[in-house]
Amino acid sequence: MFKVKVYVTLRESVLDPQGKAVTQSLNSLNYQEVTDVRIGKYMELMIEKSDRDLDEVVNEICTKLLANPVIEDYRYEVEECVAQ
Amino acid sequence: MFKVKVYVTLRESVLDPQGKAVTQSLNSLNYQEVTDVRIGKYMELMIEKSDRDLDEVVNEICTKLLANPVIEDYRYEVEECVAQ
Amino acid sequence: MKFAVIVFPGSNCDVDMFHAIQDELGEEVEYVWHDTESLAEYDGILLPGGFSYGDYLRSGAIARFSNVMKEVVKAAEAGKPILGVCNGFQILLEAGLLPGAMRRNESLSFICKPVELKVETNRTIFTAEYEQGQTITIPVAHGEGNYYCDEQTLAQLKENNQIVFTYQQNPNGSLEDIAGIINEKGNVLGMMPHPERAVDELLGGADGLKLFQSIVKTWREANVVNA
Amino acid sequence: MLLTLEPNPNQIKTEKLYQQMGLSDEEFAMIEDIIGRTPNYTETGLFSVMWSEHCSYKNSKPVLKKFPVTGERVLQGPGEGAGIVDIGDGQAVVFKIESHNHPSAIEPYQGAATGVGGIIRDVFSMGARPIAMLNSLRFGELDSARVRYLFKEVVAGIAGYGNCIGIPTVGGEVQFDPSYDGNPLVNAMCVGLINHEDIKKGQAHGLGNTVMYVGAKTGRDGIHGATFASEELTEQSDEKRPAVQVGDPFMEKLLLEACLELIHSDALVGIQDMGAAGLASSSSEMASKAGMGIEMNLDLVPQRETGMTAYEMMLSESQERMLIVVKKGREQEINDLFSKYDLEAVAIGKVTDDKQFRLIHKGEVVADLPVDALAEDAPVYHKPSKEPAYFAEFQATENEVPQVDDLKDTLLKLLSQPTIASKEWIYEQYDYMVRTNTVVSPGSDAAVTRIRGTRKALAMTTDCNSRYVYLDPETGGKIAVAEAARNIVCSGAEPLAITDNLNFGNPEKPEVFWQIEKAADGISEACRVLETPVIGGNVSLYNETSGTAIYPTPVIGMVGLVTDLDHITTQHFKTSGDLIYLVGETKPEFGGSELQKLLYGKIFGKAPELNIEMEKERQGQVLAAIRAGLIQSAHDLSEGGLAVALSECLFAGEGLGADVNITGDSISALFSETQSRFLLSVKKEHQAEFESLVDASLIGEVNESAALRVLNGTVPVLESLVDELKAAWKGAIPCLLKSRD
Ligand SMILES: Nc1ncnc2c1ncn2[C@@H]1O[C@H](COP(=O)(O)OP(=O)(O)O)[C@@H](O)[C@H]1O
Ligand SMILES: [Mg+2]
Repeated sequence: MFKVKVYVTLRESVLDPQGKAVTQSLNSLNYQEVTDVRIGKYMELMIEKSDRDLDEVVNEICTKLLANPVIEDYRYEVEECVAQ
Repeated sequence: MFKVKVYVTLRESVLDPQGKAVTQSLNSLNYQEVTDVRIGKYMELMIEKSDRDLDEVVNEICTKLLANPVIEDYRYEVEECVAQ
Repeated sequence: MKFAVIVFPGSNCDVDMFHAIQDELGEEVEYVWHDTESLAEYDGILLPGGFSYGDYLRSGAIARFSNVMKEVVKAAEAGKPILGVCNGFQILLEAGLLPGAMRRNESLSFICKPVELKVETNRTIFTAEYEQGQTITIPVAHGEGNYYCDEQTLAQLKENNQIVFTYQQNPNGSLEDIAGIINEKGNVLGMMPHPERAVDELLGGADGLKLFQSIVKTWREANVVNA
Repeated sequence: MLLTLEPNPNQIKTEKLYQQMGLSDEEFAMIEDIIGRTPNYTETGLFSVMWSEHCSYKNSKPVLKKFPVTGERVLQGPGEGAGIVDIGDGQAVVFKIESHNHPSAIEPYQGAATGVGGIIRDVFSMGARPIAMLNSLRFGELDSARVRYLFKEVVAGIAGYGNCIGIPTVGGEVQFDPSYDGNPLVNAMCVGLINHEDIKKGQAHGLGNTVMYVGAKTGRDGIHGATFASEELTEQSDEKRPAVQVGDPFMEKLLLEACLELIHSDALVGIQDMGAAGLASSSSEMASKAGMGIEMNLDLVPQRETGMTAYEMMLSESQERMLIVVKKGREQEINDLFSKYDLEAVAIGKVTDDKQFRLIHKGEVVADLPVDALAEDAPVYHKPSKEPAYFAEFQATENEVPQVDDLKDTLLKLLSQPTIASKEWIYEQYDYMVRTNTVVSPGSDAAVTRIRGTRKALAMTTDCNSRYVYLDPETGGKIAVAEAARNIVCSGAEPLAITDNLNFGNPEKPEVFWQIEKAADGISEACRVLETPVIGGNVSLYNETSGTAIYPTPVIGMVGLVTDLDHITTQHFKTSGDLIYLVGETKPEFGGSELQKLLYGKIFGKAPELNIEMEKERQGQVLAAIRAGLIQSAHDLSEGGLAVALSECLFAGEGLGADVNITGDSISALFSETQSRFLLSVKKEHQAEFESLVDASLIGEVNESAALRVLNGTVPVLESLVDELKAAWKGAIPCLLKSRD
């Protein structure tokens, strides 16, 4: 069993209205030291061992479903889980 | 300047409709090896050095604004950025 | 002319679309469930608004893989008129039938209200009945209608007159006030505003009706002998 | 891993563990008496939720008895998921209101969202198609960051759920007052449409019939939500975290469509949603109402988490679940129907004839109780009631007219009070148009939804001015009903019936209980006179923070019938030249008024008087004139009085203005909140006919001046451009929300 951690973030060039809103509220809450916030998604996938190559599967899943390549980038990390 | 990476995830026992929908969709797309998906938020905060203790600031920000402890957990990592 | 209203499990403007066609336009229309194997018997395909599969991840992201979308792609290739409204538009983008992507509204909240649109071109099968440059009022109702595409795509859209509707007062942050775009071939239109909600004066206006009338008229001219 | 070392019956008794579950010593003794032994852990849990205020109404039952609940058109009164009223042609309207106050105080988005989800299930579990939603909200003042957060998230939560499922949110109300600071109110109302033959009940009839479970899997969420909702909010409330659930509107949409298909199957015997106290209450109530027993095997319950105990499964308040009873042998058919929607119907038990409630888990009987003991035999308390000291004091005050110098400035200030200001910021987040039947959108007095294929329409509203109720609960209760009816009449409809949501403080305080009783008296009297029976409702008590109760807030949800689309009327002035009439005389009544609050920062004195017979007569006249086609616009006078009402009538028309004449004391004439008044506009050609039908005074004329000009006799007392008024009114809420964060 693998735990795959996927990070989906908006591309640099794409404006992040949510991040901007959070930055503003933090500043008005007196956290002026926060200069920028970018908000993305964090996903944990539990994937069973199969015949298919894990990286291939994860990349497919990410480009097909988890991220929209027009506006988003993704990266991931794999952890192998030991059966309990 | 610090880059603080915050991960906000739904507490274990809390229903994750988003994760459930993605799991189902992946299974029907023939990725049966994916047994579970949990979806949370990933945020990158740029924080300037200040008099306040960084951990204190980040914890405050997280509990006040970025996560609702009633249903969510958070954790974070700090990276120090070298000025360009 | 016979229309199909595609119904995904979370569609919720399917009924509105159906009644707009049947009661106000007076054409034949059927609901078509998302697992259908063929759209061959329909002359026009309508992808209604709603939350196709809950849309928690990204609007339209999951719907794009449904059975019916393979058929929609075929219909698009065959040149049939295809209209995606709101969630329908989002699905067309995710499916790659139209270029670009949707982001959350700039306000970060859902927005529902009538808005003024400019008809940027009436040289499409969807807008032939409008005047060029006409201002029409059609409601929007969405949380993710903030259209985005890269510069190159935008240049192409402009070059080919693919921008069909723009907002007079941008409600969502959409690039270049874009409210609706068409594919290069001219038979697939995606738009965030809901023309099917503007077909009856009782409900506040009927500016959307001409869009449907345009489709029927151009279809008749092309397909019915002695039209 | 939670090892389930549940306390044994003896420990529960000697260590008084039942107290932590909300049962009193006396109640525990009663239980022992009824079942003839000491209950085990699961059984104690079942009693604790079923006997909570939320499920049993043990404190409010004596009060609810006062309500008139019958009427010629009532097809279903209180007692089922929602009430039902006949609207002719074999059709009926189904509606109910419900609160989700405590969850919303802690997790506002999900609290509000799941409140919406719950009330929708109540309506479609009757077999009705939900056609509209409304809500009634109360918050503290928007100058607190916490309140702004609660307000924004609650609105987003209501929008998030309702928009996704595709039921238009067509109306509601919101009031801001410090008494709701730590305890916001979130009441949601759902209205549905049904054909008489499709009406379904939550009853488990027929020995041997199969009990099936459909919808989301059961998790540990919301365990003890029902008891939680029946306790005061304290500093420790955060500890009871799992009491907040996350909603899945997409799942609910699937359930909704599947259940509405299911009701046409003759295999269906009974259906009920799993709301408060989940599986425990739905299953025991269905069996008890049918005079039957029920047996369920909990191993078969679809579970989201591992290692759940019987106690946890029975008490879980996971959302989007339904319990259905189907004819034995027809299970496959039912399953096929649900599988079209990717749902699974799972047989988990059967109907028995021994009136026992029996649960089996891992091969053992874990509960075996008389089902009526759970569902019917909760104690009923007649709480002591005492008139609070403030009441006599307020009653003794003379009505006084507050003094202001600048009338225009006062009007501008009133228009920017968030309680009066435009609610566009809220309703623009709601999809109020989906299903394309909304004829009158939010922003007029009552919302109106047409019934496709007929000339009929339904008008609906929620109302309650809790300031009046606080000053004088009986009068305030009456006013709430009267105001709701006034709104319905103004839209061109005849009031049909109400649903009510009694939001009060801790009923164990005699002064609070007195408020509940008096408000119920007032509501009952108004409902009797106006012939709008109470067909259902909800009670939310213990709305207090740190010992202070909210203003008593009995929210009224009312539905009316428009018999012909041509009668639909809105509040806005339509054309230049129309005559403006005021129905009802004005007295200097400022107790609980917006002006009093503005000037003194608090409220005191007497609530405005209400003569309910006169109210009825005037409503009758106004409706008759509307039906005769004589009315261009109709608006009721409420918060802020005539000046605010006049301004609101002008806000929709481009360039319209009005010249108006008042008499007597200008401040009273413009700002008093005397009840039973209407502002109507009438075409000149209808003047004579109108005046023969309605007792009204001609006070002015609509014109194209784009200004509101008021003369007292010959003296100009107020003049303002409509745009200036509108800017204050429209900008207030967005401005309050933006300025500080
Ligand atoms: N304030 C009230 N006025 C009239 N009827 C009420 C009131 N409160 C509750 N009821 C009725 O009592 C019954 C049980 O209500 P409730 O417990 O809210 O339903 P549910 O079990 O679906 O949550 C319903 O029929 C409801 O209409
Ligand atoms: Mg309920």
